[in-house]
Amino acid sequence: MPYRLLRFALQSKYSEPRMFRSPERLQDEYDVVIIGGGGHGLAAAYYLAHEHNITNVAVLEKGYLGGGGTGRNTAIVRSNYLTPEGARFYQASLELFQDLSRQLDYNLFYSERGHFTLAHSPASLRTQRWRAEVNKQLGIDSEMVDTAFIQRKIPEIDITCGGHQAPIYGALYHPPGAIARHDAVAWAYARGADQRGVEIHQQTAVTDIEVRDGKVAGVHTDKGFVKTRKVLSAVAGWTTHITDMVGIRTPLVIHPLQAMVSEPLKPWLDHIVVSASLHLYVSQSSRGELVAGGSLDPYELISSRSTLEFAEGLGGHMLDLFPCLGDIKVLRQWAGLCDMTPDFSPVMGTTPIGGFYIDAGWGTWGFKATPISGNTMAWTVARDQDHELIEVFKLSRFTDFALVGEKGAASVGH
Amino acid sequence: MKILTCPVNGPRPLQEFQYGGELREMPDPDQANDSGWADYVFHRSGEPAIKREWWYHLPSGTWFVAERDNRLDEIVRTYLYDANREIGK
Amino acid sequence: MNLRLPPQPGEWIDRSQPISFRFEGCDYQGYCGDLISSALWANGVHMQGRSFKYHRPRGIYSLAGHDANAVFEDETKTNIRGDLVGLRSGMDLRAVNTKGGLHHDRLSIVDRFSKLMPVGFYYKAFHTPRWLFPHYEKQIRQIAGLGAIRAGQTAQLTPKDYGFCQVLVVGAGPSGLSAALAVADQGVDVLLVDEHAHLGGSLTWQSGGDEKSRELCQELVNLAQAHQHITVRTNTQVAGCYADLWVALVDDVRLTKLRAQAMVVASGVIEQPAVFGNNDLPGVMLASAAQRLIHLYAVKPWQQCVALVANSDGYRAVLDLHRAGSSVAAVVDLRDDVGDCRFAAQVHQLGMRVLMGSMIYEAVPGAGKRSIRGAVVCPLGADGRLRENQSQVIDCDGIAMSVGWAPAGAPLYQVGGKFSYDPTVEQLVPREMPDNVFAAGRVRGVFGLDERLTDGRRAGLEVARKLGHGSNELPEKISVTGPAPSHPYPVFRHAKKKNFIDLDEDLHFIDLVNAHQEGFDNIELIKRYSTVGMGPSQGKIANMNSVRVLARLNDKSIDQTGTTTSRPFYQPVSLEHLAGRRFHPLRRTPMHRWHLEAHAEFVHVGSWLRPEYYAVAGQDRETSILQEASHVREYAGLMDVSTLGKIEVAGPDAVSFLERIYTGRFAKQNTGKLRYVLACDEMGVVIDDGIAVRWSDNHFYVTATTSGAADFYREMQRWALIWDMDVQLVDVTGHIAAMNLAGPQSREVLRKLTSVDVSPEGFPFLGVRRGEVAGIPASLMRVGFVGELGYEIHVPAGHAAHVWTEIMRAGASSKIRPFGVEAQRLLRLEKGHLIVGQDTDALTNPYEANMAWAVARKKQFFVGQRTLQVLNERPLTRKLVGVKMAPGYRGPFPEECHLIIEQGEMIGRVTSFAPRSTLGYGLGLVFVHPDWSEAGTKVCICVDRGAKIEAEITSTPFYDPDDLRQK
Amino acid sequence: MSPAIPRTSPIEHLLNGVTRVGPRQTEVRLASPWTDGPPDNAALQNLFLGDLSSSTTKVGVKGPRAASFLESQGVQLPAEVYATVAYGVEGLVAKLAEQEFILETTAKDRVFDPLENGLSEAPAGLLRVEHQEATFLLCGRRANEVMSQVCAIDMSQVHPGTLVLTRAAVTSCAILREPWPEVLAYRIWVDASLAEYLWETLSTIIG
Repeated sequence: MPYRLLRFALQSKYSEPRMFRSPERLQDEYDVVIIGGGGHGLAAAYYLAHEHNITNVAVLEKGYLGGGGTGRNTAIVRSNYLTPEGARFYQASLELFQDLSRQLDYNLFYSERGHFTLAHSPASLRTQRWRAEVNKQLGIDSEMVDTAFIQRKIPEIDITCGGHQAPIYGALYHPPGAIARHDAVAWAYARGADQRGVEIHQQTAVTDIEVRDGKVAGVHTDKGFVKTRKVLSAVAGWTTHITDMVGIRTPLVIHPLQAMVSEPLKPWLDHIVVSASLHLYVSQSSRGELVAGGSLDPYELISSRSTLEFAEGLGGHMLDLFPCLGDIKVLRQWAGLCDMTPDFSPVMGTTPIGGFYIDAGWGTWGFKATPISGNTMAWTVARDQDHELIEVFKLSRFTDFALVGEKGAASVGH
Repeated sequence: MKILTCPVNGPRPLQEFQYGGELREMPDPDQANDSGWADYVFHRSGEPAIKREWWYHLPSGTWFVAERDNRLDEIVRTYLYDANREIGK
Repeated sequence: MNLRLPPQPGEWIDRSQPISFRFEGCDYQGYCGDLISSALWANGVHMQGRSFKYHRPRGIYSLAGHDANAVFEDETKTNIRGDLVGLRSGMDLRAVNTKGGLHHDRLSIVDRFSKLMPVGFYYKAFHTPRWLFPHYEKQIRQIAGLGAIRAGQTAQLTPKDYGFCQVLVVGAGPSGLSAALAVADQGVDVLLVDEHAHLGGSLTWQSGGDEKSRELCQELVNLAQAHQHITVRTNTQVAGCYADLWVALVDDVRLTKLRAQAMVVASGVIEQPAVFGNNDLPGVMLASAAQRLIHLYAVKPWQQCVALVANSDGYRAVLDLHRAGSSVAAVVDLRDDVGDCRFAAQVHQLGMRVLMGSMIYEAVPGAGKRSIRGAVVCPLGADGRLRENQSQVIDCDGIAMSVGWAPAGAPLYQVGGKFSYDPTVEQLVPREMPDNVFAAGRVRGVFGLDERLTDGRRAGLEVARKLGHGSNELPEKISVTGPAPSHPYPVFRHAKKKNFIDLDEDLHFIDLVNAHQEGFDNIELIKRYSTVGMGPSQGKIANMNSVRVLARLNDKSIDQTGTTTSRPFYQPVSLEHLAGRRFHPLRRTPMHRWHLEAHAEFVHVGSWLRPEYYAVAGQDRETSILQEASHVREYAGLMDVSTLGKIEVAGPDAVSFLERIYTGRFAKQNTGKLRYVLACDEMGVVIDDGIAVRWSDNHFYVTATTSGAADFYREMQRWALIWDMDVQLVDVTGHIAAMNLAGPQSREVLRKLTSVDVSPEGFPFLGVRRGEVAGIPASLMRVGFVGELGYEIHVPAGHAAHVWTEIMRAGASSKIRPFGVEAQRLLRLEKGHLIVGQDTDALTNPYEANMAWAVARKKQFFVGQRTLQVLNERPLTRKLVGVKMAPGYRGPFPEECHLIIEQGEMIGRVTSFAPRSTLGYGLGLVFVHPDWSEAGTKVCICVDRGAKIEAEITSTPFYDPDDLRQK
Repeated sequence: MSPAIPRTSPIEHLLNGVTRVGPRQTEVRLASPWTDGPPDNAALQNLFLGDLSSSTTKVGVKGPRAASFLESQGVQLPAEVYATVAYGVEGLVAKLAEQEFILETTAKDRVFDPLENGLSEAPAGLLRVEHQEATFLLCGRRANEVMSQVCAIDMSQVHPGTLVLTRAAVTSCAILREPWPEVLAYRIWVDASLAEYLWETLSTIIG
């Protein structure tokens, strides 16, 4: 029994302090204004203060902390990407994650489960091997495994997928693949930032951004105007609202991504299972719920409504893969927003507008990048220069016809 | 499931359709400079608005245009594409 | 102990059908119509489960489908809800989530150490040292979770259907019934849905001995069931409401996807508990639960109870209890004044002890907290605080709580309705709704029976008018008066004992206070941090109190505090129901049967099934494939290529259309000839290829790749519209079957079956002809994909099997054999032909693919041209070239997607590779950096287990470089 | 010239019974042979699935000159898109689009021959379209119960004689509610490559 818990028993009054204050009003001026109180924005705030000693920072959140993608994703962390640029970036993120609970002194329930990406065709088998080979070259733990291996690790899986469709040929296996308690990541970064002097303003919406001769001059909010020369937009699914304010064109289109969760169950699935062709990814949370997601909604929409088709489709695909789950009940479904890019890679760094930095294009891979995007964006904002890890993700790559080939031969999200 | 009204086949559940992205005006390839062309190829107007979008009715193979609010998911109207009319819109 | 009462009027159990079942190893008796929980209670089993976190004994609480602690499992199913699932004969149930059984649950000790586990404690421990966490997590996972998944079960294929109705009425209580009747009387068709087995809603259990209401109920039910415009569905929950009134109805066997034109929500209210010490123990339950036990299941809730009330419903419950023989030791009323309440008056007449302005401070637990033996009652001071020093203990084995209600508003929330707090009823009521959705009855704060009937009728007429039926003048919306049915704050702090807000998640009052203290001070944050409302009942009996508590903590109004949204599903829905009968469309070619009989091994390509190769007994896959290929080289082979996309392109603009679609030119293509075609998208990425046949000036016939065909045809259609071209496009992929007859002998085989002149002069390479083959009108094309003399034969699908069989028969003397996809892939590889999607990826342009020759230089426009102009000015970063292994090479071969490494740099990737070819050596295609693309260059491929092997870059084709054989 | 060899149904291997519906001549082929003779009216009235693929034949005509050509051949044409008119022996002509028509008739009927001749020259503005869809017949008073399990639109509300292009069991189909007085019947056209899938699906639903 950890001492920390005994402490609770010994103390007469509950002594835990606020994890983050809620300042009465906005100051007139900040060195940096971060739009978006999700994982990315809060992480950037934390690293600005912690690594660059920039503490006169305001995080503006129109809703509540971690209420966007941070609280709606299925909490998967992995680094088995296809391109060297992508793989390096996410590997750096994964390494930060591995030590994050300690660094922020907050248990993020970062749990390494092992990540399977199932291949249902020779073509997909090739793509997975491509990823495995690139990963190995970069020292990332990734390998191709055969169906026997999959069956051994996940006894309940039906390799034939019910027999009416392509069976499982093999999989890309990524042992460090992990899940974490997504909300906690936002709270822990918020606490860390708050302790270092960052101001976090919830229920504060940005209404416009003041740009004078190509440079950021300030931010209009529903609580008044604040002067600042540096603005970081870290709002993922709401990015097009913000870029519209500063008149930047982007390739971003917003699609909802839905997920659902089962009733709590005893431990049954230790691994993370992803099947692109079955539009399914599933893992079991520490609470015992099966958390499952699917593919993007088929059309652009800036709304997190649920659809029955999604639940039906995912239900069917779950049973294709796990016939024993017939009477397992779904508790709740929900949706989040994904700002998709044509090359399945983020849009990060400096922009044509001085002092306006963008952290977007997070599609279905935003959560796993939380630490590294916060870290590199803080570096970039502090120095007004793109961090080397994210140079390839510049917005200008699209006008330069220099896309990142993350989409590969077959697109695999999550 | 949402209902979308195909100008030819009438109101049908969304399952019968495929989304085709926003209508985009192609610049004259000979006139456009490289970045102008890149803007056409890659950039989209993803901001919240009523968009003109391509939709395809799968059973009948019908392309048509839907004006849709991409935030409320409300379809304002649908009509068949007419090259002459769309130009300059 | 048998608590079954003598027959009650309108009871739901069928005494003629007794049912025996087991629970925790003991045998019990119940009746058909019982819920599991009601049957257990009737047998004196009050402890029915253990709580999620503290493993405290729990019993019946709501008996309305919100009891997440009376949860069971048997050999085949898990997480069976005692107050949702009907009793079935032979059930052998156990409580979930215990160690050592319900009675000797070793984990019940956790309750003692609860102080070690304040809200969110797990965020503050177990993470250091890092290496220990996996150990802790394992323990935590074992303890968490309810039921266990039953391995080896196989999901049933349940039917799933679509439904259509004009008006959906949700809830068959008085307001729902009168709404349904009002609509139906206007000649509008109504679907009346209720989650229970019988119609009548609260009238079936909330009588207070008022026989008139019961008669009225029966009357309404009879009318509804007899009405020609009303269809009734019982035992059916409205699981979710989606866009355009697309509604998920779920019953025991199926999911119905209902399209309604309009909806009346008369879903009523869910009773909410009071918060006091030990308010979770078996014996403490909502008054409505006790009334349900009495009236629906004829079960006596307790011997002697105390009723905690704050509304007239409470007094009605007291009357019900009294009649059922549960003596009521005291009525404890939170209020100082009962207002004008006839039930209260009757209670007074019965001379019962009523303590006004008082509250229950705590329930006194019996042995092991498995029951209660008393209630500690304190008066409330003027400040609304408990006067603990004036407390008294009243003996009882049960406490009935009737302190307020919350709307069962899920359908309204899900269609985008907005609720706000109405202080006159102390309840959230709908304020805004879509214009085809209406609410009636208690869900909108209308409680009086007569008022509910009028309100239902009003809603019915409104919806009828909405659909263009009935009159324009409508009855007034009911405005509510009188004492509020709900108490504004039935929550009281207890110094020592746990006083629960959320029984699912084992959260007590102090947990919310502490979470708030830590900064989780808005409803969404406190929900996520404390997990209030996240449990199996989705907070249906927890959320309202947590909002009231948070509002107090923040000194804000309920509306300022807000409620969390109500997402589907209303009750958990099984994956079986959601999946239903799964549809897996598979496309088969007309020759499918033939392939089957020829022992073909099939591979899924898109939605198609294609023969990968034809298995030969006692011979491995690779050998069979190589043999099929060699056979094509030496004799003749026949391949089913029906899955190729086939598109007719006709009209005055046909030529200019194709010139814009493809990278090549067509103006000068002669009729009766075919050409290779390559298509790019606007990013300049290679997306498809095939051949284009020119039948006449204005009529072409093009093929597309198997998996790309559908998308490509769609894009063609769209471009035709955008370019406003006079061209007719028809996708005939499924209508025309095709086969590839290839090999040196193919001409001889074909000659036997057609009158078409197949001589080299009469039918040269790349020529096309029309004529009959085996008596069937066919299109013949001289192609060379596999690098041999070859004919593609296209015939109507309905006759393809005949033609195929005839060709095989005619070819017998030429040793013809069928060949599959794999052999073709090898043959084309030997010719250096790429496969779009394998040798190209999502960003490959024609220059990289070494296909510059296919891109016409001087051309007005084609899709992707402008982008290619940009890309063409940039240095190539990779090039697709051939690679081969030294003849006689022994050792590991590269596999497709192995990388080429030079000085630790990734300079290339194998896209196709065949270890065994008809040429006797391993060969393939690779993407490699241009500096290494010269023929003769030696490159190093990193194969499995890190081994590095040497291969040589080479020009293609490997086989028959001068293309003599296919000519 | 339509070939002399009869067309093979894409589900040939699943068929082994034959019947006729009401007074009609066209053979309806069935998956199960009827033990005591062909199904009596009662059986037909209730519910069954039949195949017309090999007993019918189709041809399509598309292009600006499609209508005038067909009329010149004495074919009476429906006015509205998706409307149908009777044609040949128990056959029909349906208008698929402003410039596109499809004709279906019994295989024995030679009425296509003159058309085919006219089309084989393939004059400008006139395109012969190959049509090899399977033709199924879902028949009986319980037909709508089956429809409601595969079709997301309310087929019971569709006007007889009007073609509906929709999805059944997630595959694209053209469905025609037969204008027959004595029995509820749907004619279903589905791509030949999907015929076996749809037949199996409908069969399992019918049970």
